[in-house]
Amino acid sequence: MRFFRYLRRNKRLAAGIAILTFLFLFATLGRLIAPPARAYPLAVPANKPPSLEYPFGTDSQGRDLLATIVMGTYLTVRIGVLAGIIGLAVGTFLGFTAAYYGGALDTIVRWAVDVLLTVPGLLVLVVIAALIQRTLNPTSLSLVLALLAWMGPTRTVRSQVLSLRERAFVRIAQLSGEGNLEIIFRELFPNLLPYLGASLVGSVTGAIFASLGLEQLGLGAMREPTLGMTIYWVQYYGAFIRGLWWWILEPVAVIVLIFMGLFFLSAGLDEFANPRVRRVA
Amino acid sequence: MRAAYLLKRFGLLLVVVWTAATLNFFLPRLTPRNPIRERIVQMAVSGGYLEQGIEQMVKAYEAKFGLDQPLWKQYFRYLGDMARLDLGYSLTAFPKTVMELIGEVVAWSIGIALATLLLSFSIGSLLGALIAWPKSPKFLQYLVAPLMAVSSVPAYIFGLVLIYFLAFRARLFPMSGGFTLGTVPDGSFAFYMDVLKHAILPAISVILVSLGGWALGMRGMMVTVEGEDYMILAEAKGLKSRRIFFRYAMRNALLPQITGLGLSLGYLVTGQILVESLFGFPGIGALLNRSIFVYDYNAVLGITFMLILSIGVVTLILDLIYPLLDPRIRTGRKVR
Amino acid sequence: MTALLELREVTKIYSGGVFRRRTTVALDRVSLSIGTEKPTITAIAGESGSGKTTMGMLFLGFLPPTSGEILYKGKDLWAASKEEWRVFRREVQAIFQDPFEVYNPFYKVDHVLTMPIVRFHLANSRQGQQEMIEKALIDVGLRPEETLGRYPHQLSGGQRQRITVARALLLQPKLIIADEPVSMVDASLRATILQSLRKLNQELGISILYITHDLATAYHICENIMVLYQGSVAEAGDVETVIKNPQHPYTRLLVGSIAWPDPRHKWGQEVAEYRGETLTQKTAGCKFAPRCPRAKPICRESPPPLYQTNHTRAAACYLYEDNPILAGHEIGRVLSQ
Amino acid sequence: MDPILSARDLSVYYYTERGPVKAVDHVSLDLQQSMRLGLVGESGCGKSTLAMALMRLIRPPGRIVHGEVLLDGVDLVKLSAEEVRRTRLSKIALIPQGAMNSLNPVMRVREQIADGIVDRDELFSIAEIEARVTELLESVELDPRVAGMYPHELSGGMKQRVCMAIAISMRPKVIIADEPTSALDVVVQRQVMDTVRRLQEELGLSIILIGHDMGLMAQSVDFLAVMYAGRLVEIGSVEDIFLQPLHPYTQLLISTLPTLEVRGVFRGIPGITPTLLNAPEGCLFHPRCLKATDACRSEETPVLKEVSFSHCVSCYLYEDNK
Repeated sequence: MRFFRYLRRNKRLAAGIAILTFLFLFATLGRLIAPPARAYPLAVPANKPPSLEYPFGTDSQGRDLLATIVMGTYLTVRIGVLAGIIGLAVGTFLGFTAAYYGGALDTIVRWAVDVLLTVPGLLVLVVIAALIQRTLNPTSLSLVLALLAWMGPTRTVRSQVLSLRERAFVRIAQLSGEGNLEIIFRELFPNLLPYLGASLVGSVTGAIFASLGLEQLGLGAMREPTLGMTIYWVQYYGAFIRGLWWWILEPVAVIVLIFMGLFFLSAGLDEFANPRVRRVA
Repeated sequence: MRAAYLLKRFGLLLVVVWTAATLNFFLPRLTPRNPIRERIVQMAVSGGYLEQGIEQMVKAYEAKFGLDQPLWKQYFRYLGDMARLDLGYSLTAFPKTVMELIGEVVAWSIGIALATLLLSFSIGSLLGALIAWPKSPKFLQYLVAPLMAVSSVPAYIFGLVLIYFLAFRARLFPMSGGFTLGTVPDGSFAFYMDVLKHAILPAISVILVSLGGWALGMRGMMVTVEGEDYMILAEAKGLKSRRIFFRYAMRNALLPQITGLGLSLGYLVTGQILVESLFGFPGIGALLNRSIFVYDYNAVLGITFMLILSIGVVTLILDLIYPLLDPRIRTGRKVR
Repeated sequence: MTALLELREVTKIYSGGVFRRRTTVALDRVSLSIGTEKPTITAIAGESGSGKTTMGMLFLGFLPPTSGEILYKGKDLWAASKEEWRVFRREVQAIFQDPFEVYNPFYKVDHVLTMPIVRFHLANSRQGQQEMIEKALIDVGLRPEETLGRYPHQLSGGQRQRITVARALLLQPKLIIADEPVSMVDASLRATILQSLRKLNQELGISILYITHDLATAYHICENIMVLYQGSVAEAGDVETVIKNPQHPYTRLLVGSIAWPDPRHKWGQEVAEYRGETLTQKTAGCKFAPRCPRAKPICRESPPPLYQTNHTRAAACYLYEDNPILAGHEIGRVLSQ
Repeated sequence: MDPILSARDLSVYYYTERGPVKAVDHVSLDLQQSMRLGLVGESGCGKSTLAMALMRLIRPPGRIVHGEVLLDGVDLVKLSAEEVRRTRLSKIALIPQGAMNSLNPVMRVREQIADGIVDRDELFSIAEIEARVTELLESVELDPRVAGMYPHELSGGMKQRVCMAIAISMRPKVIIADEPTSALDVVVQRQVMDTVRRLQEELGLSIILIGHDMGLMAQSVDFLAVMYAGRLVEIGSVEDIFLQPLHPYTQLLISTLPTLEVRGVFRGIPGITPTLLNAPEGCLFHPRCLKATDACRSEETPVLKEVSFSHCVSCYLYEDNK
């Protein structure tokens, strides 16, 4: 299949896809081995090191860490993906209309993006989360994150559409009787796919980073076993001093894998979008 | 050309700061219950030792927010306070003001932030340039993959790994805190060495992560620059390899790096806060973490505002420096 | 008789810059009409910045004029109804300069040919559509089996440019705006494409506006020529009259600079006395005055009108002020319509 | 007397994933003292690669596979990187193609002219350099004040003149001009070419002018070499090439050119230029040649032979000549 041949050439994309597929399998098949119910406190005896019975060991609150990490991976990635998709959808719409129709709308969008990108997203999130802290669950957390995930895609889409709009093939499309909507969806959209892909991965990475950040500051979905909360409890219960090494390293390992997978995926997509950069791999 | 450019950048700063102040003003009012009032009641109920301060504080807050006046009046007075950097009182450390709280810890944060930023930016950019430069030693190429891996991970996650191996297992560094508990911060040399020992791990975790980011950014830019026509002419002029590397390649590749610096300030500050909260290093991050923990909303709002303000100011400074480095912005076109 | 498409005293000003309105006058009160009786090939010649591409964009309806009118069959194009615009789109087509930019990299090259057929319902069946496409490709010297089904990056610049000419063949418009159609194509293929353009004109009766900076090819293929300098008409008329015996000082400089591919026709000396590139200060009068060796005081005061020096040529230069003045929109008189 | 610069059986291949691209294949040519040689051919025929090879500026994945480049008797291909660096600009200089961005955008013109001179062994005082830069700018008809300006403040023609000033800054023996005016307007192009000619005569330089514009060649050079698909197919005086072209490709090329006398006659060259990827031996033009014979379709590549005084062609039609 042509796609696999391309993967051999674009090693980064291959690495990204491989890591994320592994995580996907881990999060889905894992649930069969370690049902989510064991990911909540007092489900299993506490502080057990990894053993045959508890492959990932257990934590001080009596959670089976395998179930916790499996559930955590699913929840954290879902938060990121949900926020990223919403961000991308809003960003694509705003980016397209601002760039294609231009005028006042374009200036407003451009200024809004410039301003909001200067303001670090996490700080605003801290304020929001601190105020509505009690009611946060993973879904509402991802909605909050989505509030600040749309600026990146808006800027990428807008700059791409601005450059594509001037291209001669758009003129030829107009000369062939194509209306604005046809041009947007038949001519411009397909060329944007690699950029949309890379920008989606960017927003998902940003959203996951923000969710971990909030949970580190104790503002996440306190009752859910997301990866960020596991890290929070690791510090809260002083896992270091009590030598519960598995409780520390397991969530860290998975988080590192998630971010590396996303990074290689976005690097691979960039390469796909402009192959010239690859020349000196 | 220059005046318009400066006006635009200064305007951006004003709008950023205005947005931050507006968000800080309206967000608490969006939620049905006002957390600040709720907090005062909660502290009053916990009673006892705070008895005599409570009335005075409630009156201060009433006056402060003038809750009886129309919203827009409160809003303008609030903007006035913000303009004078009067962030109001801390709820839990009353009568200290938020500014005082920040003042106590800001030196720590600035110290480590500047050090990590300068180190990671300079080492990262140079490393990235060398990796992309065909004449540099071959082993550098093998650094690309690890740099990529490291630069994708959030700094404080990396910090966890460092704490476990270097602090917990190898006992080389203290596990947390800004200085050994119990020592008196007397400003002596020994004290500073102690602080340095505590600052090593947080600094390394931030440097390693951002170093990778700068290196990869620089490498990409160098690859693009090497394709430019002026590089071919530079070589055709028989220039020495070192001159071509520094004066032609790096000089041009650095420009977008500095723009990148401006754009990533928000990310760097956030990273710093999380690392400080992980290590308990007594900077603004730890203060923010503690304020959240004790529901001191005024402090949380104040700290957020100050951070956004400082980022805006630093961005403006970078925008002022940039034309000095890139003549195309400094001098407009004279000849058609 | 009303012209198919006419620019009447059209000016186009681009404005940019947020704080200080930097305005550039791309076109300054220019008129030209494309008749319906005899299909003609008219060259719009000028250096970069002369406004020739802007003129092409105005003719194609991609740019509204800042002042003056664009008349399509006598009616103001920009006041026309949606339906009239559809007919206009069908009758006025274009061939662009860069054979790489004209193709959407996402689709095969066939997309450029099938799109107009579908949108303008030129064929009643898929079979009919395929036949039309293959016939058009053969007419421009391309073998369908070597061209169709390929992606743009798999074809050479020459092949791609010939496909856009085939596209024009398919649509059989009344007017084609060809903006530098051969400047990015190799010499050997240039002749083939110019041959196809001439065939469009002579066999299918399609008028062509040939926008170029290359006077040699213009001399070869066009009947009329209009020379632009910084947005204004310097000289216009029959191409042989203008090229063989240029009158306006700028046209003389331009013709004198042509590098004729013939060792016996060496560059003369007459170009030497023109002043080189000077900082273009804005002068009230003739725009060429700062560089013109024969500039008179009046040249710097007011812009020269068009003087008709003989029945097939007019030049906007005070050197010929004893000739009758030709109003801007009457320029058609010196061009064979 | 022996030529100032000569290429002997020079081949340059680009090693891509799908095999070697034979950009320059067994090319030999001589450049006499103060001669103006034009190197012409369609895009992708390898003329720019040949130019870069003459200055040993070939970058990976390209490599000079075999052959010699003798400059003043010294073979550049055998020199060490440092030795080649020294000969550049002092003996052989380049006027680049991309006039628009051949100058370092963040460096003043003065410094870009001076650094080529300074990077040699002898030391110069600030005053000496300033005087030299002013003298060079005046020699290319530029106002000395340009020295303090940045490239983006100059027009296309002025940038190209700065590149010329750089090229002659150390009185080289040979100048290679790779399509110096391709990005310029007709009038500016003429003025720039006049300056090139004046400098060539005053300094007695030998020039190789590379380009695809036959008209420019007719006006600017004495001898013309025609390249096709990486090989030299014909070389001769400008009059010989234009008036009595021998090689079928040159004949077709000349016939496509617009002339003042005859209007409206167009004859293109059928077919498309061959790919240089894994190019076979033999004459590469035979698929498009109207006079192709069996010999032409054979394996060996026709050798460049002198058919009349200093007019050589590599084509089997002239095989029976001595």
